[in-house]
Amino acid sequence: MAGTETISSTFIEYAIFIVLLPMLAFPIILFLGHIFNGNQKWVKSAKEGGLIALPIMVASFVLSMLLIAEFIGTGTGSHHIGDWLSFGWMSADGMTINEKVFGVGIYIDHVTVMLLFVASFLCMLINIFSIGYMNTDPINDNRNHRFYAEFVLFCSGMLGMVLADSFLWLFIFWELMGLCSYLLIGFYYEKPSAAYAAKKAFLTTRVGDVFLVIGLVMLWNLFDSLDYAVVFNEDLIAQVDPGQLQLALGMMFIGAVGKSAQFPLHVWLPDAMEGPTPVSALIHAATMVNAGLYLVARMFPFFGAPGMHGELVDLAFIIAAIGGITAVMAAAIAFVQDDLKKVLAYSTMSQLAYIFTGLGAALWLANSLDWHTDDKAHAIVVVAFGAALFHLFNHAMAKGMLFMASGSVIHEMHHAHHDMHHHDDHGDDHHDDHDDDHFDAQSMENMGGLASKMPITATAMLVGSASIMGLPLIGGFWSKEGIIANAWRVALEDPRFFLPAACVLIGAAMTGFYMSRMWLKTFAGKPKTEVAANVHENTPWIPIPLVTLTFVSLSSVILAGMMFTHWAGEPNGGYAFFGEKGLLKGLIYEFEHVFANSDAFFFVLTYVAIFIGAIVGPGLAMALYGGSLKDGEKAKPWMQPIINLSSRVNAKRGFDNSAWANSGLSNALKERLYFDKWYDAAMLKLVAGFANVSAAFDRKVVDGTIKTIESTSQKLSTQVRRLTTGSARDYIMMAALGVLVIYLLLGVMV
Amino acid sequence: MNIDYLSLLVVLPILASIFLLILTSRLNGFARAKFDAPVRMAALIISLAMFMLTTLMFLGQIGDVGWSNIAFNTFEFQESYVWIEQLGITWTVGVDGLSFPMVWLTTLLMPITIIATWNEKSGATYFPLMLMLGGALIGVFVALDMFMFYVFWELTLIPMFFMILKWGGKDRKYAAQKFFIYTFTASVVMLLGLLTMYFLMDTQTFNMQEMVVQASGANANGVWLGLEVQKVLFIMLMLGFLVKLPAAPFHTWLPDAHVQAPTGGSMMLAGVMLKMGAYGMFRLPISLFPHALEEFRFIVMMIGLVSLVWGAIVCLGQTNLKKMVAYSSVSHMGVILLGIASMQPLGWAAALFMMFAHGIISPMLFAVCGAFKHHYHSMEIGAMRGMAKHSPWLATSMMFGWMASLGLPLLAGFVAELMLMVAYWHAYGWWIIFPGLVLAITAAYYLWSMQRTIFEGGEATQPPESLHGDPVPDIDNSEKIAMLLLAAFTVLFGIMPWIFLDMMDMWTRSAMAFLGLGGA
Amino acid sequence: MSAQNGFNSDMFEALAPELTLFVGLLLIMIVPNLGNGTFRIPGTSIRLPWFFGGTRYKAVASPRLPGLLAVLTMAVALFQVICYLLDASAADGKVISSENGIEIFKVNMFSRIFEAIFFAALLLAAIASLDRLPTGSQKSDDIDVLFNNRRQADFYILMLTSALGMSVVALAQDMFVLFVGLELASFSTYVLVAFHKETRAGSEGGAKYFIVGSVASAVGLYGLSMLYLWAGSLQFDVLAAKWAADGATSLSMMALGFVLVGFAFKISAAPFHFAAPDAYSGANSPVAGVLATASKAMGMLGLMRVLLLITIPEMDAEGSAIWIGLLGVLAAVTMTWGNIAALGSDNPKRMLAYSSVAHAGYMLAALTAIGAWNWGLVDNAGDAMDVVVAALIFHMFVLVFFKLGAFLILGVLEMEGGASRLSSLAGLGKREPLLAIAMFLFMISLAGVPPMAGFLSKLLVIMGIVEVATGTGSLSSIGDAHWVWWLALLMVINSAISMFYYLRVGVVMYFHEPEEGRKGPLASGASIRIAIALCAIGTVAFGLVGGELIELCRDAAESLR
Amino acid sequence: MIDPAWVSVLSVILFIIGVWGAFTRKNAIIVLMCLELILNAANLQFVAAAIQHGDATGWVYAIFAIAIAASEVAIGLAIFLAMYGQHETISLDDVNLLKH
Repeated sequence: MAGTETISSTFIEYAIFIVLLPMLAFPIILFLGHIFNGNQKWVKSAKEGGLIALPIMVASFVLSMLLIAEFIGTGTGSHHIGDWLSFGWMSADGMTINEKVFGVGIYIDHVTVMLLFVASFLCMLINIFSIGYMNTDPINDNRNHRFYAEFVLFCSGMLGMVLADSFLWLFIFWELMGLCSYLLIGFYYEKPSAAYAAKKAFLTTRVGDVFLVIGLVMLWNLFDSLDYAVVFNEDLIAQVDPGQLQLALGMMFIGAVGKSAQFPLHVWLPDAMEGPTPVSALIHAATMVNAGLYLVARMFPFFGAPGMHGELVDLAFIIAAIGGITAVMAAAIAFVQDDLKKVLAYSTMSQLAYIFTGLGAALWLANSLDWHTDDKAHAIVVVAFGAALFHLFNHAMAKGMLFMASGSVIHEMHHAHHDMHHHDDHGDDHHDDHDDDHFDAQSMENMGGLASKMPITATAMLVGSASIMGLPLIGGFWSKEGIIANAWRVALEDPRFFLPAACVLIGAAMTGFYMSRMWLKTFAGKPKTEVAANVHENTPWIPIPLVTLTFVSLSSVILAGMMFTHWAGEPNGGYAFFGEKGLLKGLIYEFEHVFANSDAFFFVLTYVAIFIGAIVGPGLAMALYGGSLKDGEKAKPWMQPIINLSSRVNAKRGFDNSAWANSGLSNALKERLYFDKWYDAAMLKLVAGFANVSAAFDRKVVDGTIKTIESTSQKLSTQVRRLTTGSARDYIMMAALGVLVIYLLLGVMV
Repeated sequence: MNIDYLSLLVVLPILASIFLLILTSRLNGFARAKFDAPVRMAALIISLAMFMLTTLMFLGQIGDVGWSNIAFNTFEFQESYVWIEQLGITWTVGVDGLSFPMVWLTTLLMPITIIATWNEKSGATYFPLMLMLGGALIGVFVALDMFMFYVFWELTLIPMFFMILKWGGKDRKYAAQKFFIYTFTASVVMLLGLLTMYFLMDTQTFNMQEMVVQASGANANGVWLGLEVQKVLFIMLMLGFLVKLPAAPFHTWLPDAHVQAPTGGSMMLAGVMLKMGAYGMFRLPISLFPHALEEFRFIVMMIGLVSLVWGAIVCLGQTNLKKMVAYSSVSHMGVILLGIASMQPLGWAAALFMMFAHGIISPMLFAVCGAFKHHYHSMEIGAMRGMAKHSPWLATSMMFGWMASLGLPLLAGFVAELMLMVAYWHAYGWWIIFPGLVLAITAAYYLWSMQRTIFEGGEATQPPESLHGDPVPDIDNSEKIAMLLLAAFTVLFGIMPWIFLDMMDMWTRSAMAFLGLGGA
Repeated sequence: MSAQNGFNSDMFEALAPELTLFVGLLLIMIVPNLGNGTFRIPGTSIRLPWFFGGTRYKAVASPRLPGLLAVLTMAVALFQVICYLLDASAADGKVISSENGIEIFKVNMFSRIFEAIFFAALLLAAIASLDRLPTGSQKSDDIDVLFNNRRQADFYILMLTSALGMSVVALAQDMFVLFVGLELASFSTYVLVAFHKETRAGSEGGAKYFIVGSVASAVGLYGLSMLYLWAGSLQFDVLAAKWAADGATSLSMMALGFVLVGFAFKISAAPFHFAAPDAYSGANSPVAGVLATASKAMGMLGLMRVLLLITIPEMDAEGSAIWIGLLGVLAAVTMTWGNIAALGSDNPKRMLAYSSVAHAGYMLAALTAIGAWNWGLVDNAGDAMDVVVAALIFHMFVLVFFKLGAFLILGVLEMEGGASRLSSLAGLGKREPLLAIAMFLFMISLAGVPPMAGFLSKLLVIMGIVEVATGTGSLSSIGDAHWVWWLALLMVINSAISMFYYLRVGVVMYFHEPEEGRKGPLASGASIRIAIALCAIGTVAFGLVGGELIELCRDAAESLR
Repeated sequence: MIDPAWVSVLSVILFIIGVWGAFTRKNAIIVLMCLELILNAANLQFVAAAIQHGDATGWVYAIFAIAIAASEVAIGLAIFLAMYGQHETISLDDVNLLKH
């Protein structure tokens, strides 16, 4: 896109406060928490900082919305706040020294706007959820202020990353998020598993970050700047070496792989569930993992520049292929997980992989189609890019909701368990007491039949799952279809893309299966434990975000009708909401486009995808895990048919999958395909081993050399002093020898 | 009235320290202990006064200097007195963009170190030594006379030697000697180089400013003193500075010195003393022998790279907290060499800023180590777990320090690392993999150590046996103040690096131009 | 420069310090013996009081008296020398010759500044010794007290005679006169070393020092006789003229070699140094300190006279001195040997003895550089020579303070019961902080750490060597510098090695716990502490503001030529 | 009158005997005697040279040297006596308490 005009605006001037408010709230909450810790007023009225964080997040959200409202449809804008670093740079010929600058500023375009909404909206909702979730759990007493402080810092990191006007500041906030994820995952620091998970998350993403830095440095070297306004300049892009650029972007992509938990740097994400559930929601939906996607989406102008035409397809393929591999792998692992949150974690991984595939396809298209002049190609590129971004949006909303819902389930399970334990104090069943100590509130094996007891949660979970699965018309359906279609579109042109294309198609079925499995195991069937039978849904605050997000997910169809994909994908931002067609026409256009595609291939493809994603996958899950509720209990009317259907499928088509469940493949999946094991082994055996050897080498050889010199000279000293025998005769003899030497030397001189 | 502030900064603490030492040296036992508190207070007041002085100088309240416009080889607050006339030795002081940040840093660290080690035993001797160390360090940075430079260079050893010897750990005897002998050995070789250079000059002078003028005049049209001579002298001078830095393979004195040194000693050692090496490199060999630097740039780079990578890997193999931090210093100092070898103003500025940033961050690391040792009576990683629960302040400080050291953005260290990476890629391309690798390794060892100290320690693990069942203490107020101050400055210079970076940048830019260096 | 023949008042004026010494010597011999003794006129029973012998007068019976007299004498002599130095200029000089024109003494800045070194060292040692020897009750008929009193007198008499001998060496213009002075000083020191003959170590050290020293000086005398055979005179200027005319002949070279041996023993250059550690550890500490400073300066003075006045090539002549290679090797071996040997030595006195050997090596290195002074025929060759000689003089001057000071500290410990192990020093930092600080200052000064005088002296020596080695100042590589540059390198490396054992003393003082039975402050001894304080002040002061002294040394060096 | 050169030769022989004796003999007294030999060799040399050069100072030197030798013997004997008193031997090899 050619140049960025700076649009004078009111709100962009204040946009910095979207970031600064939560950032400043961090020390304030920490400080107040330190002072008032344990104070009843602090606990009750301020919710240990939760009610300080909330207005801040609301303010951020409101500011964001004002900014968004102003920028929707008006293209891009930037606001340079100032120079951060200015430094001398020697020209290549060594003759002159130029001044270069790293600046600070705000940059707004369609991608920013979308991510800004996702982040600020979800952060606000999660904040509300946290007040319900964190403050009612006694384990968090007296340390919730730490949670809220780190939470706001995390949010400010994400918001800052989105708003940054250069890759440098993107990276800076990116790292800030890394820190906060570390702190929050390790929130229960006393648990060794949490400590381990926190370290793992930080380290794994750090590996990616290293490459990101290298990529940024390479990029800087190509453009002498990291400002979007400069590096997105098509004239400048045309002048750089495509090979170099591809390498730089590839390096940056590795950073994204780490942050978004893609193969092979995905290992940290499931373990990150060690943090409190709001943190999981935050990491998986609102912030952290989206950062990687955002980074790749930010690369679009490079791929789309005419000067790079056809030069960067390899990288586009790699992005898509990584996505494809991860999509299938994560989905497969999700098959066998019993932990509610772990299923969601792998689901996140898998869905992010979809988005990567979609982005890869979009980037491929942008790079190889002549879309600047050809309108049809333009539309294809825009829709492809938009579809990926739309899936990001849908996934974020759905996954945020799912995590909060799962949090709700876990929370209530916990409470139920706690209550029972408490009431049974005078009972005589000591055996149960013992078992209860090891009660796992997150395991789906302990749940079942919760649909009737937790209607709001179950509904939210249902809608979220449907959105993730891409059930027609709900949430992710629109975007997922687009991603699959675009992957295949590219595959027709570039045979390498058959890999990711096939992966995402298979992945659709797998998604259908594991999401259905999760819902059914949790909410359908009979309660598997006493605890599950006694669950109630009565924690305040929690339903607010659940309900909100349910509606957001359900209203995805409206967004689709508002041409979200076109708007989000249009790089020049000229495509306004309602701008072209209006809602109704837009809806019709979308429906037509999806369900009645004029191209036969895509027509078939759509229905294949719908079939396997909405029928095969869920069907299998129902056959295995379906079941009716406990007698006399009824779920809400919109859930009851599903439960009934599942029990019927289960009764008719149920089969014994124990052979599968005990197979080597299943075990491998339970072991997460041994990645963690291998990585740990590599760290422990190879790296730590090498480090220990090095430390020993440093001590024994490097330092030892010095010590040897010292001890040798001590020995030498003893030898030399031994010549002083104590006998005067020897002294005279030595002197006589000395005389001889003197004469010898004098003789030599003469 | 014209006051020579720089000389004051040097002479005041040294004289005060000698006065206090002699005052209390006749006292024994109990009578001496009574002097601890007043002496400590006196030391604090003097160091705070010095800090005020340098800060006012920086703010323009004293002297009204345009700090970010000081060109290479021009000096502010320059004063000169004849010292030993017969040898042409003068007492000449002055500061520029290279030395002023270090002077300021020294005056900043002195009160902080005194506060952090407020309860150090035998304070009547300890705090005067701290003052003497500070004065000598400032002397190194402000000296513009080669002789004076060398005198203060060596003078810094003496207080530090005693600090390690008297207040150090179990193996302090060995460490103190090693520290002294290593540095001394390197510096005498450097001295011979300096003297040889002195006699090869056309107009013999000990004045560094005149030396640079002379050298650059000759270097512009050819090679001052001839390339072969320049190379030999470059090596001799660099040897002294590399050992001080320290660079591999001369680094092994550092872990010993650090592990055994008392907290205050470690803080000053890591904070300022190591920087003397880097400072010296810029002030002498680089300013005088740019041609030799160009010849040796790859070797300098390799030494830096080996220090960087090797230091980091060895860190990973340490079980002793302080040793780990010490090796991390080795690793970070390698960055400075990489910056120098990049031959970019940016790289040099990165090196300078690294000196400065590490000068703020590493004292915090050592303050944390000191507090760890002080409270848990052990330095082993894993001896104390769950610090977050038992000693939240210490845990927070530790995490902050560790994060700052591993280069977290918006903290001072990041700026230097970022700038370095940019310059380094430009100069050496794919070698950047190694510094990149080190970023990851650094994170690995810091996180690994935090996992075993801050985290864990639930009900299953108990406080360390060394506490004999006493309740686990948190750091005391003086330590808290010191940590807070260091953290605040780390954040300040992370967010607003330009405060000192501007003058460093100006220095490196004009230095590059002045020395006629350039070309990738 | 004025010549002076025969005895007259001018000569007395010129030799005032020496006469002071002589008078002092007589006083020490007479005054303690004043008493109510009578003289019986032979053949009669008339006894005339002659105030000598018998029961000593109370006023003179004090055992301290000889010491105080010696100190006074030495102080006056030193004062006279310093007055001369401050008044005179390099051009001044007074030759005292016999009536047939043979020059005997020459009084100029060069000789006077060496006298200042000798007197300063001996004065400090004398002050330090005031409390050392047992001073019992004042009862004059007690035979032991009387004996001790006598021994007091003997000790200081020997000190004064050695001072006298040394000044003769400094003044001598004739090789034989120089030799006589040397022997006078040597004999005194032999006896001083063996002064504690009641101890095994004292007698043994004295015997060894005597036997090796006298063999060396006998060989030196033989060298002189050969020199005389060659030249027909032992006057320096005659010898120099003969050397310039004939160049080196086998006879003269042979003679030169023997003469060198005599002096090499005095400065304890390897391999003639073996007796030195034994002597130092046998002798009491102030005496050992004198051996390591004044006696060594005397040897160095002789070497400089021989090598620089007789055998040095003219300024405009090609080539280096004939002995440059010899001295270079000797210097390298001596400094390295001394340092290596000192490295593992556990006896602080022996350690200091070996360090003194190393210092001899440094000085020899400087002398070596002078041999190359006209290298490259540079304009400033004369300057270069002056600079190196001045550096040497400065070095020997300040060495008095910190080397003697170190020995004196050991002397304090000796009074407590021995200082033969490093551990005797243990805990000094706690027991006597000021003494420990002083010792530490002496040690780092010996090692050459600024801002101590030892640093400045080492710096001057290295500067001198480097100045000679770099010659005209334009080299295409360091390899083109004169090879004495490498001696400078060896010297700095040796400094680094030496750091190890000097530092160990500091470590022992501040780190280790005191030995059994050594608790609390040391035995009192005000005078030795005063001497130590003077040494410490000198060590620091000349390091910080040595400029005036350097100026003086320069003038002295100039007056040598 | 004999050629002074022969005196020199004698002096050299005496010198060699003296030096040889000084480092081969253990007995301190004998070493002292060898020392005297060396000094006497020097005296002879002085005298011979004085004759050769026709210069009287050589004689003076010789007389001085004799005086020196005498005092040297006196001092030496005194010191050896003291040594014998402590060590009960005058063998130079056996007096080796101080070494290394």
